This record gives sequence, C-alpha cells and structure tokens, in this order.
Amino acid sequence: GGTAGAGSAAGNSGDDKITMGFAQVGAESGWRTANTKSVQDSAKKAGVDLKFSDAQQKQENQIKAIRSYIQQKVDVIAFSPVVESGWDTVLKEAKNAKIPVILTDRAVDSSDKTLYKTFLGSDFVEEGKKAGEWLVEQSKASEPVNIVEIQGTTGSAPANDRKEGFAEAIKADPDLKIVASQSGDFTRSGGKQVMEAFLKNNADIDVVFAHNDDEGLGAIEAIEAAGKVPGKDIKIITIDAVKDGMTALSNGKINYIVECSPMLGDQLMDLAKKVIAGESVPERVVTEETTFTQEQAKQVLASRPY
Amino acid sequence: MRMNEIVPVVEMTDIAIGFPGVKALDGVDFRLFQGEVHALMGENGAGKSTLIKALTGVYAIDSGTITVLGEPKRFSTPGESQAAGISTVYQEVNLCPNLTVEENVLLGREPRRRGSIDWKGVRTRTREVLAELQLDHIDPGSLLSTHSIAVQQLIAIARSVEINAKVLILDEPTSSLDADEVRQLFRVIRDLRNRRVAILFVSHFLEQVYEISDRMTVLRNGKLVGEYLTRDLSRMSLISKMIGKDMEALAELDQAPARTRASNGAGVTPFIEAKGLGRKGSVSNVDLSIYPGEVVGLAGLLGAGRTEIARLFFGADKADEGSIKIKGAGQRIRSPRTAIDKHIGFCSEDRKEEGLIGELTVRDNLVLVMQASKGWARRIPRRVQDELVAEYIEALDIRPANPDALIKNLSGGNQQKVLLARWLVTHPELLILDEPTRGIDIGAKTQIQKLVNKLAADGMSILFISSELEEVLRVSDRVAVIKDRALVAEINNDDVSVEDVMTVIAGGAQ
Amino acid sequence: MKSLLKHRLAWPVIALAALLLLNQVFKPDFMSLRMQDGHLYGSLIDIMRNGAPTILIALGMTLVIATRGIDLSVGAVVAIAGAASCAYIAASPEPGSPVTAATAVLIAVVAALALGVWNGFLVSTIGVQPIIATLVLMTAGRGVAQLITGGQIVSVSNDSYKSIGAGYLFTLPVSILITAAVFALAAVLTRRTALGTLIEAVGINPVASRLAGLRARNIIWIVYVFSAVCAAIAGLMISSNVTAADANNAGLYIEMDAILAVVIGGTSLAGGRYTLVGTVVGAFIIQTLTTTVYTLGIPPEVTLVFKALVVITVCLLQAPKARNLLSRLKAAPKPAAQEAAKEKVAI
Amino acid sequence: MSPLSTLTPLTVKKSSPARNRLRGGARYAPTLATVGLFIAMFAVGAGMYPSFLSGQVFLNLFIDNTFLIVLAVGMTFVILTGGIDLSVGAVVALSMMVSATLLQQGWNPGAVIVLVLLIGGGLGLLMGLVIQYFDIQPFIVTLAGMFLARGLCYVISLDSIPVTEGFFTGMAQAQIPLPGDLFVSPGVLLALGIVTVAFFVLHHTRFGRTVYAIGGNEHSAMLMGLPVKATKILVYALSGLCSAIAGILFSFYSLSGYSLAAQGMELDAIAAVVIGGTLLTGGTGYVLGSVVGVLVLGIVQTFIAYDGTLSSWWTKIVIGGLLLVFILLQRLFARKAG
Ligand SMILES: Nc1ncnc2c1ncn2[C@@H]1O[C@H](COP(=O)(O)OP(=O)(O)OP(=O)(O)O)[C@@H](O)[C@H]1O
Ligand SMILES: Nc1ncnc2c1ncn2[C@@H]1O[C@H](COP(=O)(O)OP(=O)(O)OP(=O)(O)O)[C@@H](O)[C@H]1O
Ligand SMILES: [Mg+2]
Ligand SMILES: [Mg+2]
Repeated sequence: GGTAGAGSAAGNSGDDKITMGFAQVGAESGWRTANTKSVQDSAKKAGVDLKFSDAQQKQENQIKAIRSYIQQKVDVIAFSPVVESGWDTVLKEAKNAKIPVILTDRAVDSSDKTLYKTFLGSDFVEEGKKAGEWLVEQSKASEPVNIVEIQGTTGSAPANDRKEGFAEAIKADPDLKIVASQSGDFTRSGGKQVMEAFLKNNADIDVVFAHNDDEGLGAIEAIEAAGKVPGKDIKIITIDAVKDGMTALSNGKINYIVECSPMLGDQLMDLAKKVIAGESVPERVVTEETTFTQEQAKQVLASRPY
Repeated sequence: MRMNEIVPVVEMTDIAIGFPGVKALDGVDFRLFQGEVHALMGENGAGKSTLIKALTGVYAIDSGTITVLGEPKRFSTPGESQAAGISTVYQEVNLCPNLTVEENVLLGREPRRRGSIDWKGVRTRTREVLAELQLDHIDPGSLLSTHSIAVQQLIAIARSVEINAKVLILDEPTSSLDADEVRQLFRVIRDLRNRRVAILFVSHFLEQVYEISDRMTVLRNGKLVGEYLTRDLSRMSLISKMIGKDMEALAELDQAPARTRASNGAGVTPFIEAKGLGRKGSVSNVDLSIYPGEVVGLAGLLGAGRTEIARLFFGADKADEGSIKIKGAGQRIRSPRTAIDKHIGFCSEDRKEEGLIGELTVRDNLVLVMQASKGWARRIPRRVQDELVAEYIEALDIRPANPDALIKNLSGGNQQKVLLARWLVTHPELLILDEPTRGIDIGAKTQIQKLVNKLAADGMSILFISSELEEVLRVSDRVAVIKDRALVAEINNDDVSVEDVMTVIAGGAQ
Repeated sequence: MKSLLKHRLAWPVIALAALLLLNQVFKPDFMSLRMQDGHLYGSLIDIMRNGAPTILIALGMTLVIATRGIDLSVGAVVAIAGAASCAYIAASPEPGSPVTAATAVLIAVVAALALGVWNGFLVSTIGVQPIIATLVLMTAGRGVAQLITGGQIVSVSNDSYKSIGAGYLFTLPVSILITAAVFALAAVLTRRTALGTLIEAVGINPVASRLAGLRARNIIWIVYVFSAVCAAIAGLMISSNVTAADANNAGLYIEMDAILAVVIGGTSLAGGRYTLVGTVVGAFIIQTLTTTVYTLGIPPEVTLVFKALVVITVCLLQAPKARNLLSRLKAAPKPAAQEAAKEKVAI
Repeated sequence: MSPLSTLTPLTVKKSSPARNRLRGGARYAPTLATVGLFIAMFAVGAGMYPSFLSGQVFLNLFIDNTFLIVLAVGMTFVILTGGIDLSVGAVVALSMMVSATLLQQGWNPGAVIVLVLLIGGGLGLLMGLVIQYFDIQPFIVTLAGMFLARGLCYVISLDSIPVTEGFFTGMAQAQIPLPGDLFVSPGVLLALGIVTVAFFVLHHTRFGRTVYAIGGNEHSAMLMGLPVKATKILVYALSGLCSAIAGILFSFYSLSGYSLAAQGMELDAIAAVVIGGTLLTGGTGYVLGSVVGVLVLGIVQTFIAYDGTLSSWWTKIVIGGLLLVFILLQRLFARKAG
C-alpha cells in the first residue's frame, strides 16, 4: 500500500526509487500466481515501487493498463503479453513517452525490435522439444509406442508451442506415434476427464504427454481409477515442475518433468535496473530452466519454493 | 336475402378450427357487408373471438374459405389483414404498456418526413383521433401503463378507428366502458357506418347490441345457429338461440335478483372502516365503512378513482394517509398478503395483467390464493383441489369443464369466472369485486349477481365496482359515489334510480 | 407412439439416445459395463459421474430460471466451496480424518447458504435485475476463492473427502448417488409441496402473483439459496474428484453449461413452466457431447464447430415448427393439391 | 341521461396529465442515475489519483472501448426486443481472424472490411432466421452461433496473426487532435457515429419503435399488425453487423487476429447494456444508457490500473464491489425518481 502518492512523485523526478508498471495476464493458473508472487517479492527486495495490474486474460485490459502506466509516467513497464501480436500501437506510445519496456514470459511478434528492450522468459517450443527428446532417448527398442497428448487450452501460446516442439522432437523415432490428442484446458479435472476417455478408447497407451503438471496429475487419477499404475504401466511426461508435480515425480507416478519456471522476479528487477541506468541488455534472456527425472526430483523436492 | 346482389366485404364459409381437445369452430359461415354493423353473438366460449382471429390471420384455419372483397384470402399475420383494410380491436387490450399513448395509437403508421418519424405530426394526429372520441383529457405523451384498463380500451379503439379501414372489428370493446364512453363510441361507429365501413361488433350487453347493430350472427358451441336481422329477432329469442334453451328456462334468467337488505343498525361494527384514507397523487380522504352482509357499490365515471380505492383497501397500493379499522381494531394493510390474512379478497379489473397466470391450468389458477395463504409447504391435497375445482366449474358453468386446460386457452368470459372462483374458494369476509362481470355473458352475469346476493346474505361484506350503473344499483345496499378521486356522496339504495345517481355525480353534492 | 412423441421430453431423450448410438457405432464396446475393484466401470458411468456437477447446478438453475431469473454466480460458488473446504482440510491438524472432511463439507454448504441469501437479497429485496445481481458475485466470488487459496492449487489427501467425487458406494459412484438424492429432493420439494406451482406462478406473472397473496420474495430467496447449495455440492464434487481445489478454473463457464442444459431440456428462459427431468436429460446431452468428441477423436480445433452443429440439430429436432416442416415436406403433394382445388371452388 | 353530456369532460382532465408526466419522467430515471453516478465515479477517481483528472483519461475511456460501445449498441437492439445475443464476442474474434488472415494474404483492406461485415451480418441474419422461423430460444441459437464462430477461429488458425497492412496500422496509430493537447482515435468517431445512427433508428424510425413494441409485448405487437418477424430477424442481423464492425475496430486497436480474443466480451456487452438502464425483459432502455454503461465498466478498469496495488483476486473483488455499489445507488436513485 501507500504507493498511490509515491507513484506520481516518482516518475522523472530526482527520486531514485524506481517505479515499475507490471501488467500481468491474469490469474488463470497456479503457475501464473507463482509468477506474480515472484515479481512482487523481488520488487520489494530490490526496492522497486511496483504498480501491478491484472488483465484477467484480456488483451484490451492489458493495453489499458499500459496506457495508464504511460499516463502515470512510470520509469519502466514490464508485461506478459496475453497474445503475441497486436502491441505495436501501445508500445510506440510508450516509446514516444521514453518509457522502456521489458517483456516477460511471452514474446511479441512485432517486426520493430526497438519497441522493447528485452524479452525475459521461457521458450515453450524448447520445452516441448525437451519432453520429446527424453522420450526418444528412452524408447530405444524398436517396438511401437502409443502416445496420448493432453493439450493445454486450445489456441493458447504454450499449448501451440509445446505441441509443436514435442511433435518435432519425436519425429526422430518412427516408432513413436501420437494416437490421440485432446485439450485438457491446463486443469486437473480437464486432464482427468480426457484421460478417462483415452483409456476407454485406446486399448494400450504407453505414454502420456501432458502440457502441464496439473493435467498430468489429473491423468494419474484417471489411470489409477482404471486399475493401472501410473509411471509404470503408462509413462507420464509433463511440463512446469510445480510442487505437486514434483511430489508425484519423486513418488514415481510421473516419469519426467520439463521445468518452466515462473520465478522471473529477480532477473526482471536486475534487467529493469540495467535498462533504466542505460546499460545494454541482451535482446533475449532465457530463464534458467532444467529438466527433472524421478531421482533428481527426490533430491530437490524439499527445496522447491512453489 | 335482400342483400344478395351486393358482394359481402368478408365472406367466410365452412370455417373449422380445432384446438387440442376443443372444436372451437365447426363449419361456421359468416358474411359481413359494407355499411352495416354486424353483431356476433354467443355465450362465453361460443367461438366469437376465434372466428375473428381466424379472419385476421392470428389462427390458421383447418378448413373453409375466406373471401375478402370478392377475392379468396388467407392472411397469415394480423399485419397482412390490416394491410388489406381490416382493422381490429381484440378482446383483451393488446397494446404496448411501455410506450406512450400516441405511439400506441399510431404504431406502424406514424407520419414520416424524409424517413424520420414526424413526432409533431404524431402528436397532432393523436390529438385529432382522441378528440373524435371525445377523449381530449388523455395526454398523448403519457405512458400507456399509467392508464386504467378502461382508458386503455379506449385507446385501442382510437387506434383502430385511426386506420382508414374498410372493415372494423370490435371484440367486446365496451366491456369496461361506462355509458358515456359507450355513447361516444357508438357515435363514431354510426359515423363510420355512414361512410360504408363494415363493422363487426361483439358484446354481451344486449341493449348495446340492439342499439347499434343491423344484423347479427349467433354462434353456439362453435357452430353457427343462424344469421338474423336485428329488428326481426326479439331479445328473448336471441337469448334462447344463444344458450340453446327454451323460453321458460329463460324467464327466470331475466329477473333481476332481489336484494335482501342487510341490517347495519347502530350496534353493529362494520367489518372494515376507512377514515381519511388516501395516497399521494391518488385518491384522498376516503371515509367508507362496509358492514358484514352488506354490498357497497362504487359508482363513478371512468377514471374517477374507483379502482384506486379498491387497491388501497387491498394493500395493492400502500395508503400513506388515513387509517383502517377491521372489526373495530386499527390495522395496517401493507400488502395484498396482509389483506388476505385479514380475510379480504380482491378480484382485479385487469384480468390479463393482474389476474391470470396464463401458462398454468384452471385448477392451479383456481386454488392459487388459497394455496398462497397456506404457504408453499402445505400443499392442498389433490382430492380437495379436485372437489373445489369441480364445484366451481359446475357452479359458474366454466367451459370447457376441464380442470387441466391452460387458463390462457379459455375464452375471456370463462377466464373471468375462474378468477372469481379463485377468491370465492377462500371465503373472504370482505370481497372487493372490480368489474367482476366484465366480458361475461348474460346468463353468467345474472348468476354472478345472484351469487353476490347470496354471499352477502351469508354475511360477507362486498365492495362492488362496475361501469354498468344499473348493475351497481341492482346488487348494492349502498352506493358510494366517487368523483375526481374523492368520495363525494353515499346513497342508501332504496329506490334510487340511475338518473338520481347521475345527478349526484353531476352536482357533486348530496 | 404418436402421443409419446408429443411428450415434451420425447425429443431431448431421442437426441440423447442418438448421441449415445453414435458413440456405440464408433466404438462397439461403448455401452458395455464391467466390474472393476468392486465398482462399475465404463463410459456410461463416466458420463454420469462427470456430468454430475453440471446436473446439480442445472437443477438449481432450473428453479431460478422458472422464476424468470438467472444465476451467473454458480461458477464462483463452485470455486468458493472447493477452495474453502480444501483450504480447511489442508490447514487442519488432522488432514486425513473423516471428521475434518465432514466439517469441510459443512463449511462449504454454510458458505453457499450465505451466498444464496445474498443473491436472493439483491434480487428480491433490492430488486436488481438477476443477471446483474449475480454478476457481482460471479466476479467477486472467484476473487474470494482465489483469496482463500492464495491463487494456488490446494491439494488435499483425505479419503473421505475424495469419496464425494471419486468414491463408490454399492458399486456406483458416490457423486451419482448424491446427485440422484438432490434430484429426488428437488422433485419432492417442488411437486409434493406447492413450491413448484408457486415458483411457476411468480415466473409467469409476478404482478398477478402478488395480488394473489404470494410471498414472491420468499420464493425467490428459496430458489437462489437452493441454486447456491447445489453449486456448492457440485464444487465439492469437482474438487474432491481431483483432490485439489483450483480456485482459478473450477467451475469456469459452468453456468453456461447449466443454462444450456436447462434450455435444451425444454424450460424457457422467459420463466414459468419448467421440467427437472428435462434438465437432467439436457445435462446428459451436454456431457455425452463432450464424451463423443473424445470417442470420435475430434481434434480440439474443430471441437467447437462440432458442438455448435450438434446443439443446433438437437434444438431443431425439438422445435415443433421444424418438425412440422419436415413432415410437410414428406407429405407435400396432397395438401397442396387439395388447397388448389378448394380455391378454385371458392372462386 | 342528459346530465352526462355536460359532465364528462370535467372529471379527470385537471389531475391526470400532470401526474402522467411525472410518471413518464421515471422512464429516464435509471439512465439518468447511471450518468450521474458515472460523473461521481470520475470525481472520486480524480480525488484519489491526481493524474486521473485529465481530459485524456476520459477520452481514453472511449479510445479503449470503441469495440465495446459498438457491441453494446447492437446488443441494445436485441435486448430491447427481449432477446439476447451471446455470439457477439466470438463474432468479434472471427472478424479479427478473417481480416488478419486475408490481409496477410495481401487482400485489399476495403474488400476485407466489406467481406467481414457480410460475414458478421450474415451470421446474425442466419441466427435471426432460426430464432424466428423455428421458434427456438435466442439463448441457445446464439450460443450455438458463439460455438460456431469461435470454432471457425480455431479452424482458421490457432496462432495469433499480426496485421501489418498499411491502412489498418494507419488507423491504429492515427490520432485526431482535439484542443487542449487531447486526442481521440478515428475509431472513436466511428463508434460515436454508430451510436448516433442507432439513436436515430431507435427513436425516429418505425423499425425502431417496433423494436420497443416487441419488447413491451410481442403478442400485442403482432396483433397490432407490426412486422414482428422481420424486425426480430433484422435485430439479430444488426447485432451481427455491429459485432463485425466491433471486430474491425478491435483489429485497429490490437492489430492482430487471435482465436481467443474477445472471450467473455458478450457478458461485458450485456452488462454494459443492463447497467445503462435497459431491462433484460425488453421494452425499456436507451442506447445512450448503454454507452454510459460501457464507460462505467471502463472506469472501473481504470481505477484498477491506477491503483496498482491490487493483487489478482483483489482486482476481481474490487470490480465486483464497485459494480455492487453502482447498482445499489442506481436502484436507490431510480426508486426515488419513480
Ligand atoms: N389458443 C387456444 N387453445 C385452446 N383452446 C382455445 C384457444 N383459444 C380458444 N380456445 C377455445 O375455443 C373456444 C372458443 O373460444 P373463444 O375465445 O372464441 O370464445 P368467445 O366466444 O370469444 O367467448 P367470450 O365471450 O368468453 O370471449 C373456447 O372453448 C376456448 O376454450
Ligand atoms: N399512477 C398513476 N399516474 C397517473 N394517472 C393514474 C395513475 N393511476 C391511475 N391513474 C389515472 O387515474 C384515474 C383513476 O383511475 P381508476 O383506475 O381508479 O379509475 P376507475 O374509477 O376505476 O375508472 P375506470 O377503471 O373505469 O377507468 C384514471 O384516469 C387513471 O388513468
Ligand atoms: Mg371472446
Ligand atoms: Mg377501474
């Protein structure tokens, strides 16, 4: 609290406290909330005055928020675009107002790269690829592997990209075949329902690839209800590495998780300070992310922050 | 067949329409000529409204032919029939409550200038039409919903005569009008007749029919009884043709039920006693007592405020001045619910908006008030419902005698009977009847008057409102005269004549 | 047969049967049921179990709609119920005990009672249009749910709690039994008492109902409370089915499904006459539709188009006018000729 | 009966008209209350955040909501007849998708716009026909329309497609200067133009009055010989057309096509209309009220953006709370006036 007055006082005045406007997508998942929390905590730690707004998954709300940041003359604007395209107009307004912009989590596809200083975030295609590559590596024997895919929300960027990356990676092995693919909306109940149907429609399923941990966790419930053993009878690969997912991984119910870290806060604050100080920053900063097998999960589980 | 050489404007032959379970029309022939007023007669549910709706394209006919101006026609919407020169006032007021009077009068025919509605023109034209019916006191810019049902009926009539029609159809236009309005309407009708408009007229008031019509067609149970010249047909034989009974049975019908006066001597407390009752912007300063077993009539002209007084008594509108005592004890009537708990019943004049629960059955409608009093948790047992419904269907001769028919599918008069029965089953101590005989055929009307008589004799207090002054005088012990939203006189009804009451209304003093 | 077809539920039932048949054609063992670990297992059971929350909410929605109202807040209530109960279980010292689960359920139901009373208050006492009145809770309520969970998914492990949505009793899923019980309760409550008729009366003609002495306020209150409680039970099922409360997504858009179920079942949004059985059939149609998408393996990107087509077909089947048109097309030559002949005579 | 003739005109004449006028004024009460409350909210915002009180903040309410204004206009027509159109958000998305794809393939922007309008209007017309001729509830038909339009978006592309075409980007970045260092976008003028036309149509044409009549009592309107069928069909076509225009405005605004865009926008449009004083049961309401309804929703968003301390859930709670305060005050004022 108490930022209202400070916000306007900050701006371009001599005050050395940085004001950052952060336009978040929304609170559609636990991952996103962890992301928000990370940004808020880091801002406090770094002494940055954060103006936060939640767009509730609407691009127009994000644009409105950015406009209001321009109006309020913040020092730097950061945001996670709801969608990749359509930001040129408002970013130009920011540029004209000489406010630097940092993208987080998702890129924008503007051809004019001067509209933002840098993009900090994961590479969704890469995540899909990592998942696929692990699978290719695991299934050496030349017998057919039936994969079912539980996609994220239809049309959303992570779903599109993870699907693409995964498909690309498993092309390497002709034995790997996606036999069914449905959207589970990134939720546990979605994952469970889809998996229930898959189990009834497909006699043998060897692998589940879920676009996030929650869908995977839902699938586990469905598999158990069908009397099979998740992680053994059916292998499960997911993306995200949230705590529940990691727990399941260390319990052997999931086989492999590709990390997609929401903890961008510290990196974001560093970048913001550099940008404002006029230092040069790389155009693309990929978040430090890794992958986890069951053994690795057991080791790090206790220290997972989210 | 003296008019044989002239082609009828409208000719319907062998018309049949069936609804699930009812044959509403069965082989009916009907002719309407230029320059005549043709009365369509029949009991409640005989099929009059259905015949009209068949003609104007509201209902599709199952068989038969319709010819308009010599050409075979089948209208599929009322719009088409209107375009062909048939202007209709349907039985229930069918206007839009959310629009103003002038809009309702001219909707769909507004004068335009360069594509845009000429609102000034609308106002002028409405004023003209209203003036023609001597309705100058109605503000064309007021919302329709602020007017009483009677005024709305007049506005509907104004709308229909505004059209330069060849055929004018009026389905019970006079059911809630008082004598003066009826006179104005008849003046206009005669005028139109002289201009060779063909007019179809439906009414249950025989005097009116005899006053205005040239010919009549009588229907009974959806079948044609015959077509007659008005002057050749005596009232008695008309009635017998309508109800299909012989003359002797009728003799009794025609007799006005005799009132046995209730005693309200000095020692008796009135059931209800209002002092200075009023409501801002509505009636004011009403002092009125009604004793057990007494029928008090409210007389007054259209818009005098009778309905408003009734609504105050019932708590439908909250009174903001004055007091009410019930059986001598001071009471507040805050809502209809409290009124009903104090054994007051109110049968509204506006049956479509304030009475019917259209999509429910006759049974549900009939026991509604009783059920509401018991609360939702204690359902009236089916057996009791059946008995009650059967009893009142029989007593009021509700047709069709099917408790499971949807009430919206009943004819207007039969709907009215169900609504009346709704209150009778609860045996209230005070029953307020606002135009209870509206749209009811003569047979049933006498029945209802008798019923009122009997209820009062059994000790019920009744507040009786009717536009028909004769009827008020016939049933009441005492007549309260309302004028300009205030009670101006109370007359004990011994040998008062209609003229006497009129004089009081005119003079405003006793 | 003819009169059977005239029944107002005939066509929804036929549509449901057709959908099931479609599945059967594509997957011959679709209808088969087998015993597994002492409970019934099969696609039909899945449809019923997964459809249970929608059915519940649709039941409450039916009564609300019958009074000419609408309840957009059910999704938020689902989220709040799940969040509150899971948060309680997660925070309690004995997260696995049946007593904890029972208390959690109680908390959710009490919360729902309060929320229903709130909606009823806005609609009946203040006189706010139902869609806006419930929009307030729809928006704020999800926020409250997220506030409870801190925006995170709260996982619980409590077997008693899990059994609400995923457990079995007498070989049948508990959620189906609960739904059946609520249905029976609603049916008895509305048809054995006069509540049903009074609800319809208020929905058809509120003015006339008031003049007939109906306490419309109480009735409106009852239906909104009932709707909220149904939503809360659905919320418990949804969260217990995956043993976690997801305040962000639980019950998202479920109000649309519920309204759709009500309407497909044959109840008019304009209020008045309603049919609970129709609603249940409608909800089954919606759930079966989702299952059909999985069975046929329809790719996610065309799922919506497919659903649109099915929904419109179901509605056309139900619309008397469309059926008349069909039968007229079949029997076209006769009446046309007749009419022509008649017209000639008339001239 | 002679006394009568001299008497009747005297009776009610004096009292009735004056009271009726008062009654008539109550019609505007909800809308007027909305306007008043909007002004009050703006004043409160100015008191809380210094930079709030600027003309540009007010104008931004229009700039950021052009599409919603146009949607609300179409929705007002539909709701006035007592219907509802759930498809608008999806049709906006479809329009954006279609224009983005075609522009990417090098179509002429004029042709694209015409085609989009045809698609939107056509879809609306189709829904209107189904609603009218098969007598199916608008809710279902337009919900199916929503599925269909959104589904077609997915079929066209799952990815978002940028718009780089000159005319569209020009429209997106054009600013029409106003005195006092203020500006609006061309879209605002277009939206306000549409509002004006809609106002004219509703209040000065037979079609418009028929819309009100249908909402007042459809059966009566039919018996009065009004073209009920045609009007109802047209109203949905109009709403579809407005959605298409809104889609183009949204394209100007966001320069992209995205299959998930405008999700839930139908609810925003309905809420704006209802907040603006239109009854969902039809027959009463004003298109200008709907515009104010949009501004109210917009200003709530602005509050959130200005505050900057609300976490995601508090955002929702505050939006709900503001909405609540608003409708309660609106009821209060409307009741007083009525
Ligand atoms: N839509 C309908 N559905 C079913 N039955 C109907 C319908 N409309 C009318 N009926 C039935 O048709 C018969 C004729 O009704 P109609 O309204 O024509 O009578 P009416 O002569 O006008 O009577 P009233 O004097 O009471 O107005 C009645 O038995 C009525 O119940
Ligand atoms: N709220 C109102 N505002 C303005 N005028 C009203 C209002 N309520 C009633 N009126 C008018 O007041 C007059 C009295 O109405 P009321 O219904 O009591 O008359 P009435 O004596 O029953 O006569 P009738 O029913 O024959 O018209 C009518 O002209 C009506 O239009
Ligand atoms: Mg009739
Ligand atoms: Mg009256």
